[in-house]
Amino acid sequence: MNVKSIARKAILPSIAFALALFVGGLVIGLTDSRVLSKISSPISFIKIFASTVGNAYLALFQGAIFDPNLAEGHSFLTGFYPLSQTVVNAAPLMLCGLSVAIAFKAGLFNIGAQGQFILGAIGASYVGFHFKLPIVVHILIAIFAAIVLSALWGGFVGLLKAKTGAHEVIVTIMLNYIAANFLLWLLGTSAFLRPGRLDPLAPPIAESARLLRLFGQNYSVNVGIFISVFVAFLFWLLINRSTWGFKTRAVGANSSAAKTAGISVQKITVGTMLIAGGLSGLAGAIHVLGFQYELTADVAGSFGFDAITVALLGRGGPVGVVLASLLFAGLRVGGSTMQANVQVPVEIVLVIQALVVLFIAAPGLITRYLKIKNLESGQEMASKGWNG
Amino acid sequence: ATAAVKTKACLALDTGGVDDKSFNASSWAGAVKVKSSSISVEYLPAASSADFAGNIKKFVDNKCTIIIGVGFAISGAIIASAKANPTISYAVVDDGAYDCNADYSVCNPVANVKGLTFATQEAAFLAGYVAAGYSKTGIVATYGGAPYPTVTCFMSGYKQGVDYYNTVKKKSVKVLGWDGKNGEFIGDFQNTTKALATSKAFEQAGADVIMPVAGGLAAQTAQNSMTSKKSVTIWVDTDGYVSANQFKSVLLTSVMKGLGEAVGSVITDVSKGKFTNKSYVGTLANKGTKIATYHDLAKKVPSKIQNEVRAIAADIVAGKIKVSA
Amino acid sequence: MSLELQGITKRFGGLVANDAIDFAVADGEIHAILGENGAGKSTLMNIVYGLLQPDAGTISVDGKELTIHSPLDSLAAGIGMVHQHFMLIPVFTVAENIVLGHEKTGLFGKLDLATAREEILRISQEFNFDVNPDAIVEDLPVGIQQRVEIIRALIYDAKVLILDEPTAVLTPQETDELLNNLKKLRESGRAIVFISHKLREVKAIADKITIIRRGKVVGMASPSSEQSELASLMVGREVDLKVDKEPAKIGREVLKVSHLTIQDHTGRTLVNNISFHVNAGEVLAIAGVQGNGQSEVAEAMLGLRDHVAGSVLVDEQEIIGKKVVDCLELGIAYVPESRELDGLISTFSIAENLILDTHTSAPYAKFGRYFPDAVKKVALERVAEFDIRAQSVADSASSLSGGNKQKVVLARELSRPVKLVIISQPTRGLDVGSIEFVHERIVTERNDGKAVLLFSTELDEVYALADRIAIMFKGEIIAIAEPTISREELGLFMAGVSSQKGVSA
Amino acid sequence: MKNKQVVSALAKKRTRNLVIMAVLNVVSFILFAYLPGKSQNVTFNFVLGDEWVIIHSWIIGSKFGAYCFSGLAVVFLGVAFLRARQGKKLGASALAYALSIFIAFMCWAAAGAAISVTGLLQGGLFLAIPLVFGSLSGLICERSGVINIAIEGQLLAGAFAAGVVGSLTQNAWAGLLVAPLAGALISLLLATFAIKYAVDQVILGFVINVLVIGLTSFASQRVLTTDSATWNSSPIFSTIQIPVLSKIPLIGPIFFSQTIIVYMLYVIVAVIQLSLFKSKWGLRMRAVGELPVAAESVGIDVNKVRFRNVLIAGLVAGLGGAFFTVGSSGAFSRQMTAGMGFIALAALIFGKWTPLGAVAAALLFGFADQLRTVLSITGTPIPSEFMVMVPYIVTIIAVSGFVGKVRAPASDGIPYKRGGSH
Ligand SMILES: Nc1ncnc2c1ncn2[C@@H]1O[C@H](COP(=O)(O)OP(=O)(O)OP(=O)(O)O)[C@@H](O)[C@H]1O
Ligand SMILES: Nc1ncnc2c1ncn2[C@@H]1O[C@H](COP(=O)(O)OP(=O)(O)OP(=O)(O)O)[C@@H](O)[C@H]1O
Ligand SMILES: [Mg+2]
Ligand SMILES: [Mg+2]
Repeated sequence: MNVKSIARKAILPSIAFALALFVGGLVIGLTDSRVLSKISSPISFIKIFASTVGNAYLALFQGAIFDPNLAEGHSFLTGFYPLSQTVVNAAPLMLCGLSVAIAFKAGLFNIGAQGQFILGAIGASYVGFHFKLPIVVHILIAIFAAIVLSALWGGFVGLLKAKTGAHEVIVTIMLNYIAANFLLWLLGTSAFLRPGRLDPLAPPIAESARLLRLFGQNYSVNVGIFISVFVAFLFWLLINRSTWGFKTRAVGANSSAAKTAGISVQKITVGTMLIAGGLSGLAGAIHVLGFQYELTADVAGSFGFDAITVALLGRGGPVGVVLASLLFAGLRVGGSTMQANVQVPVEIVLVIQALVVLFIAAPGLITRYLKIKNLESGQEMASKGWNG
Repeated sequence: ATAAVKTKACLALDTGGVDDKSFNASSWAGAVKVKSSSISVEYLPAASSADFAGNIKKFVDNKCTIIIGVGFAISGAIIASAKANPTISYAVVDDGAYDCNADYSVCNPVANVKGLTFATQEAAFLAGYVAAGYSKTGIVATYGGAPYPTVTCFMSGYKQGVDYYNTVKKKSVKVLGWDGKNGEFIGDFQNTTKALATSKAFEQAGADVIMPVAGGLAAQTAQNSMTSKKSVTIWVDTDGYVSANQFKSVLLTSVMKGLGEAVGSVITDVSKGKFTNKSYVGTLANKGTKIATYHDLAKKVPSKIQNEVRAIAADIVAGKIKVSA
Repeated sequence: MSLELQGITKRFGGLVANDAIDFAVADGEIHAILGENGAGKSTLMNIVYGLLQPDAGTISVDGKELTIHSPLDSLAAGIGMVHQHFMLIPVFTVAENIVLGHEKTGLFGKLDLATAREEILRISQEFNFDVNPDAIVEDLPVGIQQRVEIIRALIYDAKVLILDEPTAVLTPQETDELLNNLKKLRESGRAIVFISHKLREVKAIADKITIIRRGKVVGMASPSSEQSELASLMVGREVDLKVDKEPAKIGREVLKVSHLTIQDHTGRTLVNNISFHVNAGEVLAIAGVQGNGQSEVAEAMLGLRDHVAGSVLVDEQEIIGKKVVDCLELGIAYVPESRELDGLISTFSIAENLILDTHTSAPYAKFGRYFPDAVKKVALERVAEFDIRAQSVADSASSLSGGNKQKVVLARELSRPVKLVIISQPTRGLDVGSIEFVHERIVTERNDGKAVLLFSTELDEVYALADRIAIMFKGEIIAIAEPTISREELGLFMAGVSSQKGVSA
Repeated sequence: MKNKQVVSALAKKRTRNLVIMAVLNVVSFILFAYLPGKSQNVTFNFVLGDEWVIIHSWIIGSKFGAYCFSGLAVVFLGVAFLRARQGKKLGASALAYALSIFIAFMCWAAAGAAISVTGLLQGGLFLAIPLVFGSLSGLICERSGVINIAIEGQLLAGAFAAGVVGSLTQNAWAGLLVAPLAGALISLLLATFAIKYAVDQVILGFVINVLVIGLTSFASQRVLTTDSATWNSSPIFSTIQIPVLSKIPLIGPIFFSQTIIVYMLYVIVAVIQLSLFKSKWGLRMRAVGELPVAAESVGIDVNKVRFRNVLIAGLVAGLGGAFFTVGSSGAFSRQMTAGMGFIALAALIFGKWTPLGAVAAALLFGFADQLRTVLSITGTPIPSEFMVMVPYIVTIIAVSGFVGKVRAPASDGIPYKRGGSH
């Protein structure tokens, strides 16, 4: 896939993102009491409106990429600390996004990344704190445990779908709740309690199981991001350069034709969900081994859910997912700074995410009102209805 | 006299946000109380535990003089940061903030971290006793949002209070929702419908006193008490008579947790240069935890009981009665 | 009442489906539109009926020009249509289908079906249709479903009645009945547009014949004109649908089906205990009105169906219970009934479609790796061999025309080493050019000593290709006959009348 | 040559279910009746308020009860077996079987405790209310051919609007009035993108949920919590005792001492059930959901019908949202619908896209949830985290074709383009 085609693919998302920011700005401005108080006098209204929204997005930027305040006194580079945070959060998001994307390739809508992430985090952290192993080996085993657990968790969905036709959307949603409660219960068991403590907080990951940090202890950026990008590359290989990928695409595009051609739809369904689960699980592992260092009740944050919007924004392709995950990670990280500095609730990030995806999914909307021709359609990804 | 040292107090909140009607809210309130010309306060919310380290780092970079982590979950991140920045003072709410070795055989306080914990079970014990004494049906109840120790210690103290009442009065008042290790939990702190259904279920099981330990969800129980008139509610964390005045007619009492005060005093200590890492435990003795007066329902609580409660409080302070978490 | 069309033009993207078509039908007249598949017949009628909007041209009824935006307008103008693809809701009862769009409601908006029931009974009396108003449509045989459509048109008393290829789904006998009924309707002074590409019928019933080809009117003809004449007008050149094939060189028994029974997931029996065999070097055609279990049998041959009992032996190998891929391995070529749904993946490139069921074997794959270049290379050869008309093998299959889609499927299936060729409705929706190609291809396979099992509802096709003909009715094979059997006899079998001579199974 | 008899999926499923039932029966004998040590009394109360006839509470020994009802279950199992032999549906016999097993289970689970049966049912209904509204919204959409994953969003929007307006006006009725409009607003989004721009409907629904959760949470933080007295303290509807009916034992307190919203629900369920199969509206709805092109061929504007029905569905769900605020708690809180929209969706599927089916499923889910509460407050050995999972597990079992292969409306989720080739 050459640069040009990527560029063309990027037009629609960019416009969509700009629009989303615009609408988000309206929401921010029109819910601000200071702004509303000026509603009577247009000029000052516009002024304060602009400044409010401007400051909000400035804070967002400072929290996500570069903050001059951090740079002053230190080297210029230290101002990029926020960016490092963005990258750290992008890694697991990327993997979850790929998990959702690969399911899409097989015509499955995997809403279960959240639960699969949790299972992965559980596996990785248990191995991470419970065993004493030499470095590297420890990491590998921890990651392995994570992938196995989460792959089974995801594969179960595929199995249900293949055997009973239970729709993956419902099942994965329910499994997310179940996983969350399972984690909560687990954190209360002696195996996961810190000796002499009762809080739902597992012992910290042993040094030997922590992922290598790239820029010293002050920056939590770790090899996780490289792993994620590499996996994105493997994703591309699997889909475009392997017979398994061929089968997957076939089942996703037209399962009955695939069946007639001797491709086992059931096998692909189960297999794809196994892989999807494993990917989310790997994300969980990278998060606890590379950044969180301990298993908590909300270890999964909202990675699993953001992943869906990431996959949609990334148009289900590895490159798209990589870029989209960086973008949304930035929004998340910047969002909390925004809330802190200008008291704009971080939830606006959800609104922006949703809007981006909406605008992308309906290219008709943009082409129609912005008179932009020959856009790549946003509908590479379609899920199957209840009967599909 | 030299100008007071400018103190910059920074709160790293737990998930749930500054408006969680619970520990985040009261910690922030406590900080705001002591805000002054020489003391500035600010906070950072966390969308998930992934934000903790970053938030603390921001504070360090912003030259905060005291960084307060709210909630046991943030403790690890606080300690890590504290060891890296020995010149800054730290505090953690709801955690002893001990630094342990790999296998937790040795745990030591950190030189610049103060742990703020609360023996709320002591006050809850009193509440349990009052509830038992108040109950006409001989059944009282409690439930939690999620089975965190900071939640269950309320429920546990409450149950012990009832049991104590039973032993001294040779009665058999039953506690629903907590059997000493297991109990009724909503599963989260959002599901108002479930909270309401649970409160109703308690009433139908005969309970006429309910103590919800579930942050904002407590309002559902009080709400239900108001409409059904079949039960009264025991508020927690703050004095509900003040913080949730619309329910005053059904609030038997409140199990208060002096979060705000504790946070406030740490900040003032720092501004006065009197900060120590000696961990603080809120007890009945130091009024770090207590039960509110009975306000409007005072006449419904037999004065006999009221006196006994005072006596028991004294015994707990004196250590004659042991209350476990 | 008379209908007149002037200069009707309709484009689908680049394709001109109707090109300035003029057409008129007067009351008390049956005017046939003759044209091969894809000529633009349905398009034209859908425009008249308001389902499609013309790009140009006018429609006038009784000399009054009217604009038809939706079927509402055409219905109001007294135009009724029996569609090529029935417009009936499968899960509705007959009565519900009839009232849909013209609902009468009673107290509290309660739906009133009573009057509809009476009407239905009245009309089915008149034409002895015997249609039960309360039957669920999907349970009815296609023949009856068509009657429901006719009844609907009559109830909203259509003065102009359009029938789009009404005989495609009928047995010869049913066809005769229909034609008689149409005559009745003509007597009653209605104008009738009769669409078909079957010369025999058109000659039998039409007062006038208009022939269209590639969306253009290429001429008018009288019913008295010769079939060959009509045919060449329709196709644009001399054609003879006779495929010349030398006598079969019968070889060993390749396929042996015994006591095959197939049920659907609700336990309804679709195919009931049938047995037959196919030898190398012969074509066994399974004829019958569509929906009598042929599709199910075909699918069972490839292990595509559950709930199958009995035995299907390919060279002594049982395939029931085998996976689809193993059946393909055994040397079965399978051309499904619907190329759009089961034969092709329309979003895949032509090249990829050419290797759908061989993508795991060399040179396309090795140790699970997949080599697009090899695929492309082979694709180019196939496209040449089967003369598939496409800009590039990288184009998506959806860009292909019907005939070329079919060629892609054939190219894929026949380029594998196979001993048994299973092929369903191979020329459905194709034009004569493609039909000839496909037929020749099938005969070649037969001559190469492969066993060919052909499923077809087109009697012409059956007669053209078959060495033996098995007729299915209601899930059973009621007779296996020689191709010498007469149309009438064959028709009776297709109608389920098995009490007669002929080599009963 | 072999010629095994075909077993249809139905027969397979029947035998499978029979086996499962038999196993369950054995389990109930062993676990509920045999294993428990000493037998304690179980008390079932049927009285809640001041019903006319006071049904006496029913007290039974836990072991004895468990034995009795496990035994009774065996009888019904036998009946079911015979019916299966004749290829009949298990139907009522299976139901009776399930009930007996359930009672046996209750005898075990509630040993030594008192269970208010009426309360249990009342609570079940209470938790089911939003589910019923939600699933009916889904029903109207999907019967019209538009998949509705956005139920959660519709409920949440309704709850928010009702809460805020009710609070600003200090009038619950005002809240109740705007809630449906809010739901319809979300539907407008769904309809526009699904019908006009033919966006994949499952994805669309999901994204709409994210949007609504984002907007309401944002607003509740930025506006509601700043001055909750003005913005977020709505009066709530008090329960209305239907004069005579509410005094009927058992039934009365459950169904006839409820808030106005619930009474509206009864009406809506009845109306939808009747009109879906017996009215012009319903006929056309099903037509465009099954084979739109056929509907168009008789002059029905398919997309107009779909658009309108999606909006109507929004009204229904929005009204259901009002239950969360003006109907029960009075104040809006972030994500207070807590995933009920998705369970409602499951109820719709479990109920095979029929109104009564969906309602029954919703009631079942509500009941399961309330049973969880009732048991865990009377104290069960099962950890609470697992008890919380019950409704989710039930949902998974439900959609796993346990009720037989369910078929959605044929064109559900497929956008309709005029004049498109078929
Ligand atoms: N909706 C559509 N979009 C694009 N092309 C179409 C559409 N409908 C029909 N066509 C094309 O227009 C041409 C005429 O189609 P039409 O169905 O009218 O032919 P026909 O004469 O009815 O053929 P048949 O005998 O198979 O019914 C064909 O090439 C067909 O593929
Ligand atoms: N339903 C459709 N949608 C879009 N395009 C279509 C459709 N049907 C046909 N076309 C386009 O119209 C053109 C003619 O299609 P059609 O099937 O009529 O070919 P044809 O005239 O039947 O030739 P052939 O002999 O190959 O069938 C094709 O290029 C195809 O791309
Ligand atoms: Mg046609
Ligand atoms: Mg064609």
